[in-house]
Amino acid sequence: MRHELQLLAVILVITCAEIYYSGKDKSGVVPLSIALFGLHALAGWFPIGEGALFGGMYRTHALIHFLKNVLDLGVLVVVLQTAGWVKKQLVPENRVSEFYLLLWSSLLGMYYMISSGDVLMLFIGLEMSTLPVAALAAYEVLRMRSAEAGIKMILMAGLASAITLMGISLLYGATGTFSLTVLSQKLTGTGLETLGFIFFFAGVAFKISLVPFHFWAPDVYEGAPTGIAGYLSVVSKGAAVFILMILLLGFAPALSGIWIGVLYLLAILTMTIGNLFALRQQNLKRFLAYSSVAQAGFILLGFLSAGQDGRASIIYFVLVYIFSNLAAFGVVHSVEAATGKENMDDYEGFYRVNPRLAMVMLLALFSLAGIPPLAGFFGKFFLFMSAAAGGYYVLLLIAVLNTVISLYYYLLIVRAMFLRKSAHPLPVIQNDYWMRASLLICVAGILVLGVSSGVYDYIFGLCVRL
Amino acid sequence: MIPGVSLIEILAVSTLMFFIGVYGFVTRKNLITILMSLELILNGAAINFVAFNKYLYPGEPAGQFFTLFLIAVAAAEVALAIAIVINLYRRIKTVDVDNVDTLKY
Amino acid sequence: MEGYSYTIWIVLLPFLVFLLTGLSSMYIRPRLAGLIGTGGILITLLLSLLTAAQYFSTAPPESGWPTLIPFDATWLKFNDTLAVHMGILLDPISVMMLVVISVVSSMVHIYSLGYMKGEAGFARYYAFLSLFSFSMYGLVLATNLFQIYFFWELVGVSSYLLIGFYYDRPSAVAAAKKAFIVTRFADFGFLVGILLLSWYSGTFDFVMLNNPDGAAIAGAASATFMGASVLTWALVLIFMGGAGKSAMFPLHIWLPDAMEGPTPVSALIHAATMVVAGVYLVARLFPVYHLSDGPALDIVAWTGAITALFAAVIALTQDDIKRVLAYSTMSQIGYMMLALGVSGYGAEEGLGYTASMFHLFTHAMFKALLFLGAGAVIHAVHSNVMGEMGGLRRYLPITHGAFLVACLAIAGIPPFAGFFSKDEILAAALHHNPAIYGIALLVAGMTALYMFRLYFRVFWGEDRQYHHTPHEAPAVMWAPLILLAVLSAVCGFIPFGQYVTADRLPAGSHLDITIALTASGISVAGILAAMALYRKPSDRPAQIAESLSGLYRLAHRKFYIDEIYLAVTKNVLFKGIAWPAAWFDRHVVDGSMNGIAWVTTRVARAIKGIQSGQVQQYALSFVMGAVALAALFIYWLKR
Amino acid sequence: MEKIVFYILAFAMLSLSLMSVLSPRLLRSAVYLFGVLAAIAGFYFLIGYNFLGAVQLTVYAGGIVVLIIFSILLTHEIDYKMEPPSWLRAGAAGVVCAGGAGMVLYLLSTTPFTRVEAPERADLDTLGGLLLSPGEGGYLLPFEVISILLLAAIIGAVVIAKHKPGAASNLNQENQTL
Amino acid sequence: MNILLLLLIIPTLTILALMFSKEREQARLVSVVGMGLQFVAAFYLLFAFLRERASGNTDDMLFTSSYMWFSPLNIRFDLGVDGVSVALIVLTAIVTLAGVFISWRMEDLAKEFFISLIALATGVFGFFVTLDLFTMFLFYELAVIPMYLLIGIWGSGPKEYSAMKLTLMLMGGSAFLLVGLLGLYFNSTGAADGHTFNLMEIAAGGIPVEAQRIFFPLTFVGFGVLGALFPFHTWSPDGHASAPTAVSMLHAGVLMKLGGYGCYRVAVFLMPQAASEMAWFFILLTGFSVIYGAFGAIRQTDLKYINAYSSVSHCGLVLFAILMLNKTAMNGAILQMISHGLMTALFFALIGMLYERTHTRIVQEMGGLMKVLPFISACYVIAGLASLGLPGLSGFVAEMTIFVGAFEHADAFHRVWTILAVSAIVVTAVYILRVVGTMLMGPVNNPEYAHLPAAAWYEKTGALLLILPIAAIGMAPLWLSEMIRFSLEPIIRQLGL
Repeated sequence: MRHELQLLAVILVITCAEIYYSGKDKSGVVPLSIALFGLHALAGWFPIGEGALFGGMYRTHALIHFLKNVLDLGVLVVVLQTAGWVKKQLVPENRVSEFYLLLWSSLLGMYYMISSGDVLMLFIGLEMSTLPVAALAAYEVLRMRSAEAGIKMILMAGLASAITLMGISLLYGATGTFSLTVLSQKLTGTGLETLGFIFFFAGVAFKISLVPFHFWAPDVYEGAPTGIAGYLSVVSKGAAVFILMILLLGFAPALSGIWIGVLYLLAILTMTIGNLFALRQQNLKRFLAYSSVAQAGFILLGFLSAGQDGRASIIYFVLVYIFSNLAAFGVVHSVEAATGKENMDDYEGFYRVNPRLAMVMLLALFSLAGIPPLAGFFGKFFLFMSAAAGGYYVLLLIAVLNTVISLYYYLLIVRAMFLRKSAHPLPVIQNDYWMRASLLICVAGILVLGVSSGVYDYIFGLCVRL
Repeated sequence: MIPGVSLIEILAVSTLMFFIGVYGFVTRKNLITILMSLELILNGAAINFVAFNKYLYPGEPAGQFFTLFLIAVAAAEVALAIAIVINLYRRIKTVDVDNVDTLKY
Repeated sequence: MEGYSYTIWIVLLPFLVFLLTGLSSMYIRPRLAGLIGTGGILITLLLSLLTAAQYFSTAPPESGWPTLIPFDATWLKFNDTLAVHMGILLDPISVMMLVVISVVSSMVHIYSLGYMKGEAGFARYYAFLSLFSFSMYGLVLATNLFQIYFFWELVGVSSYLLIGFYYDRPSAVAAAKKAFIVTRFADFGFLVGILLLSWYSGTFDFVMLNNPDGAAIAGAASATFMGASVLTWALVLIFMGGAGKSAMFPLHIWLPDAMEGPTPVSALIHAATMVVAGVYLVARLFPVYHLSDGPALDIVAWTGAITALFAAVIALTQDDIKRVLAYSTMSQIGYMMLALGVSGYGAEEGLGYTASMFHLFTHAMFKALLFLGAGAVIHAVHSNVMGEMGGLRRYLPITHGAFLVACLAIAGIPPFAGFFSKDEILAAALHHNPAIYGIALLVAGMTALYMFRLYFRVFWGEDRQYHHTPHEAPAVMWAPLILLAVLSAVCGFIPFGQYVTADRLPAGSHLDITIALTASGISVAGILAAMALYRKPSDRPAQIAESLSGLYRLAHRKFYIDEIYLAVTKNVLFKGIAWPAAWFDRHVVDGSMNGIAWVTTRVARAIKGIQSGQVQQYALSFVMGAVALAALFIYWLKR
Repeated sequence: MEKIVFYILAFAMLSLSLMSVLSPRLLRSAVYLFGVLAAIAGFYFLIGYNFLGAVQLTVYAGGIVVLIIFSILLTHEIDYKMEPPSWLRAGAAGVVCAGGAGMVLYLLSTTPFTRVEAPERADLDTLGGLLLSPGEGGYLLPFEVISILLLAAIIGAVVIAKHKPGAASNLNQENQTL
Repeated sequence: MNILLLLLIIPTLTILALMFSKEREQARLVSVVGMGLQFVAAFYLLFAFLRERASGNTDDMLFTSSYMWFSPLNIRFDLGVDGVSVALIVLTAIVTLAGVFISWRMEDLAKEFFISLIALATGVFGFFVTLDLFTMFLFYELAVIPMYLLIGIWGSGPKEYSAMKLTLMLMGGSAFLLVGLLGLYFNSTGAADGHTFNLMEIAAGGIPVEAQRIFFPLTFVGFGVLGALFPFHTWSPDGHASAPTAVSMLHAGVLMKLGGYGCYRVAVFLMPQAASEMAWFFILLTGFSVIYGAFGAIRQTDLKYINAYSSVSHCGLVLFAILMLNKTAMNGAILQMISHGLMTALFFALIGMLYERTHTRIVQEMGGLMKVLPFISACYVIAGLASLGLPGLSGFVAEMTIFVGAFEHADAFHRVWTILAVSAIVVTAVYILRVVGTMLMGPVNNPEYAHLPAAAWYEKTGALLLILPIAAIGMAPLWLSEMIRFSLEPIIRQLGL
């Protein structure tokens, strides 16, 4: 519970700051927020005991704690990346503190979601992690695209939560309980339970953006402020993956006969459809959206191994994915902030003008594509190992062939940045320190995570229990 | 328990309401009516909780509480959604869903 | 073995000279390179003669002339049984070949100092000559089949380089290419033959293979493939290699074109040494051929006979002096092959073998002489075409004398060298097969005819309009001519049967008077006919040609063999295989790879509509997906 | 008696929701929705969940529907009529909904539910106690969390919907670019 | 420290140093020094290896060491070499150094060029020194990816298309490979604790035959794509044609060897039963591609295409020989890899030099270059002769060993395909001599050619670096052949022959 309280404290301090600053220039809120959140993220690493509170509605142990820390890391990077945008855009509009409040309340929702020992808390956490983000997606109130993104997100989120509710109600009807522990003992896999489970699953799948529950994602990513798109694609998705992992592997082994099939099917669909759409994107944000849809498909492979290695591979991949994807979003963000351009053509000749940013982008894309010796390679490799451990070689082959397609479109951007020369290249982009720091963190993660095995070993050790 | 009314009858009502809501959600042309359909869907699910609680597991008011929180969540959602819709209306002077498809492919 | 260790230098020295002149060819004065090359070959000449003297002066033991292996090193191990050795094998024929090569090569080296003077790439020329000498020595001294193949290819490439010496002449380039590719094709057969033979016998070694008890080749002899023993197949394939190098019909087409090279090269490579490598190969493996007991030797004999006749007919009609000599070479090598083919193994039976080797020896001398002489003529008149020559005996007395000796030798007029060797061949053929004998006799007459046709047209007849008065070549050129003329005149008296026989036992040489008379008679007839036709310019040759127009044109155009080859390669290989292969690769194989990419992008474009931007459609898909998934897993994929 | 009431309520729920979904006039639709929500509240009262019924009535009927009507009035003329959906979309939606409903109902009807007999605890005292109890079966945590959720949602709604001076000029630019 | 580790550290440090180098001169100097050190280290390895062997060390792998990496999955970084890998390491060092020399005049983004080039080389070195499948796969991909940038940025012609095609096809191959490798891992029983990626442990434990039947084709095709296995070879002509000189050299010379080496070391070594069962099918493919590539080369007019198809033919021969599954042929396969590596690198280097001067690669547009560019032309002739298997040059040794080995199978099928493959030597002669005849010989057909600059010192150094080993192997092959032959013992044991 310490984690949640810390964050709540941060939220409260910012609220106070808002009051303190009212009527004044609020640019001071930005460093304050970043510093506070940095402290919070740092403090999160203090070890914590395991146990349950509120009659089992809240539970925690080392792994859950670690997952929250992973999410913190992602949010920290997002906060750093958005700092410039916040200062430039939100401070004049006087909507700074609210931005952070919304962002962090959604993070708080994720904490509760992951820590929930009960379907009710899970549902509330899910909603709480989604609704503020919908507001954030619509945060650039003056842009039509942002409004459209917000409306699409909130409508789809509403539908998803409604379907989830239907599923929960059916599960409740079948078992009479909301406690996950009890539920896991009572589930037997009857038709009604299957139905309830799949409806429930659709809600989580919506957040992970699995095909066919993914349609909102590209539109929202494209329309939302870039930082929020990064947040959605990484933190929000990561949290949903974590909860799915806890639910399926921890609480629904009785239904594994069903969900393995579901995941098998959706993994194929998600990878393939995501890739096919990503192939022909011009807008980089949209492109990254589809790529992250495809990446979600790969993550599903980690669920197919019943052992510790499967869970470890999922968490590890999400961690790696946070760094890789946020690095890419960071570059897109800084280009967009400086020039307003976000099309692939605009990036032609990028390397010759902004070699460092281009290198960051290159590393990020190669990591996403799974090229050694970057972290993404290891992340994907371990996922593939999980699939192979389960004996799903056909799926594995499809997945690996999909990585080839994905490599194709990642290389398209590399092509634009490195191979092409442009008559009208982008100007030299000067980033602020926050953005640089965030990119540095990401690059360090991309480079170090794979080669040094410590992180993986640590995660593996944590995965003893869910 | 309503004397003479079986569980399945209540569930039938809720299920039908749920899917009527889905139908509305998919077919209505106006964002606000879509939100209204969403309310129908949510209420369809809510009735389920209540009915199950009442008919099958009366010992614990878990279903009731769930519905309670559900209503709160729904309220929050609708409030936020309407805010976004109004903002959209400010932008393009319409809340017709057909005009909200500039982001695609 | 002791006492022969210096033989290694016979091989190594030319190689060192090659490296030295080759690497420094850009930097040293041409003259110096020539002198280094000539000096090197002269040393090997001395060493070769020393070897021969040492070898033949030791009286042979009871079992016949010994096989000595003074040097042997493992070069490459294929597997536990098959290993390639590089070594030196001395036996009568290899020592004889040493002498032939070193003598002719030395003469050519010296001769070239004059002939090639002032040519661009003089140093390169000597480098290549050294490379060739190295390869040829390596070839004849080979201890095993694989070593022979090794050097076989090397002489091939030396030949290629030397034919293409004038590389800025397209015809020379084409000729070089043709020579290499045709022989390469033959070597393909050779290689397969080696592979077959070595697989069954487990060795490449000549000593093992040639062992008269036939132990090594028993496996190959007993296995059969398509009606013949594998041994026969192997031997025929090996002979294919020999036929290619020795320009046997139908693999002969490269040799006439090879005359594009400098004339001394023609003398060395395409007359005296390399082209007889095929004969040497068959002789080297003769015990195996003999033991194979199949049609292999008959094929050798008939190939030789047909080539001899065929080439002689063409030689009658050619106008280019070097081409006449080239066809003559083919014809004479055919003779040697024929002799090998009709040979047996014992003292009397083995006459053909001895005769063949003898003829090889004598032919090397007089054919080298002929070429060098022709070179002197060309040097003098700057043309190859007989029509532009005539009456040269007055301007080139030394050349004329030497040339006449050579013509008499090749025509088989006693007591010149060719008479003796040819006589033995005819004798052997008569013993074996009258038909072949008949052909051989006919060829003997034709040889005399075409050689003297050449002789008379070049040295007699009337003067032409020369640009400047032809004059005798310098001493470095005529000295070798004289030396070779002497050799051509006298080397027939060597008692060859004492040294070179199929079973290694010395045999007395004898002269079959009937055959000798018949053959000499026919040759004389040929000479007389030539004299009648060509000594003075007349239109009789043209009339004869007219009356035989069909045959004449056929022979003049070399029986259209080149055209047939061209048609085959162009239409079958290039248009029939290469072009379709390339097309297939571009369009079908590569096309299918591109097709996959194309289909992927097409599918991507085709399905873009499902992301329509309409949130309600997303919702519909969402619900539909959830319902369909549920239905699927409740009703169909239930576990 | 209760049975009849239930059927009346059920009929009201279904018919009104259908009308709400089909009516081309926005305001009427909202009114029908109100009817549905009220009927549901009635149903809650009927089975004795009075607290829930009250909440349903206040939050939904009193809050949400008002909000909806408010927004309708803000964005439309009163006599605005919606276009009917395209027959393709309607057909597809109909098929999916009918299929889904059929499957759910079939599964529900074939599942043998067993009632867990226990004394019912639905009185306001118990509920209130549980809502603020941090222990086993208590709902203090979700109660607190949902308050944060509501707070966040309201902040979000306000930030997005609040009208800003000086926005108009930007707005025009945006419209031109669209 | 393990010397093998040094082979990875030197290039890595070179890359780091390059990142901090400023201008072109500095970058190329750093590269030459780094790769020169690598060259020395490789030869030191060779001598150390031979010394070990001479001192009676008969272990399968020498200089082994093992570093645990991801202990939960038993993923280690295992190092070790045998004669085969040592030979290929030396080859790589030679070709890389030559490649750096040939790229001396790189103008555009020189620093980045050398970084990518050396990154590629690092991948190759890593591939050859590892003994476990995981790092092998890692280095395999590491070696492939820089190709995209190298071709795409510094290439010519349809470079974007070619780069993309090459990368995708090779990665497609690695997709199959990955499945195969994971299959091997999960079917391995050799390690004491669970599954293992270590080659020797897998080999010791064996793979069930049913699993072999599934994973052998995947692995073989996976590696085969890089080894230009028909019909997955089409990346090669386009890729080579578009790549800059040094990249073509490294790619054809070294990178394609990864395919052959992988087929040998992984596919056949670990799955011997499946290999013997399925060899016939791949023999059909590879034997066909030997002759097919050669005929394909005849029709080409672009020098690089000719060489690319020639590589298809020669690399087909490598796989063909490996599939013969006997010691002699495999020995030949390794020799052929080395020989082809050197000679094709030489070819590409020379083609690059010619292109720099004449600005064309079309054979028919050139003529008589022998006269104006004697050094380059002579080297070209040597390369050509090596390619057509002239004795005294390395190609002959390799081809003959292969043919003798292939002939050890006495059945009609093997015989016929072997003879078919042998016949390629004729076709090879045809296209090589056509090029030499048209391009180098004949009259000078373009007056501008009279003023072409002669080869510069760095070009000569590069070319000689390649020619010397070609000749050395060609003349004295025994030590190399024996070194490799001895190292083939384990695979022969595996095959149970």
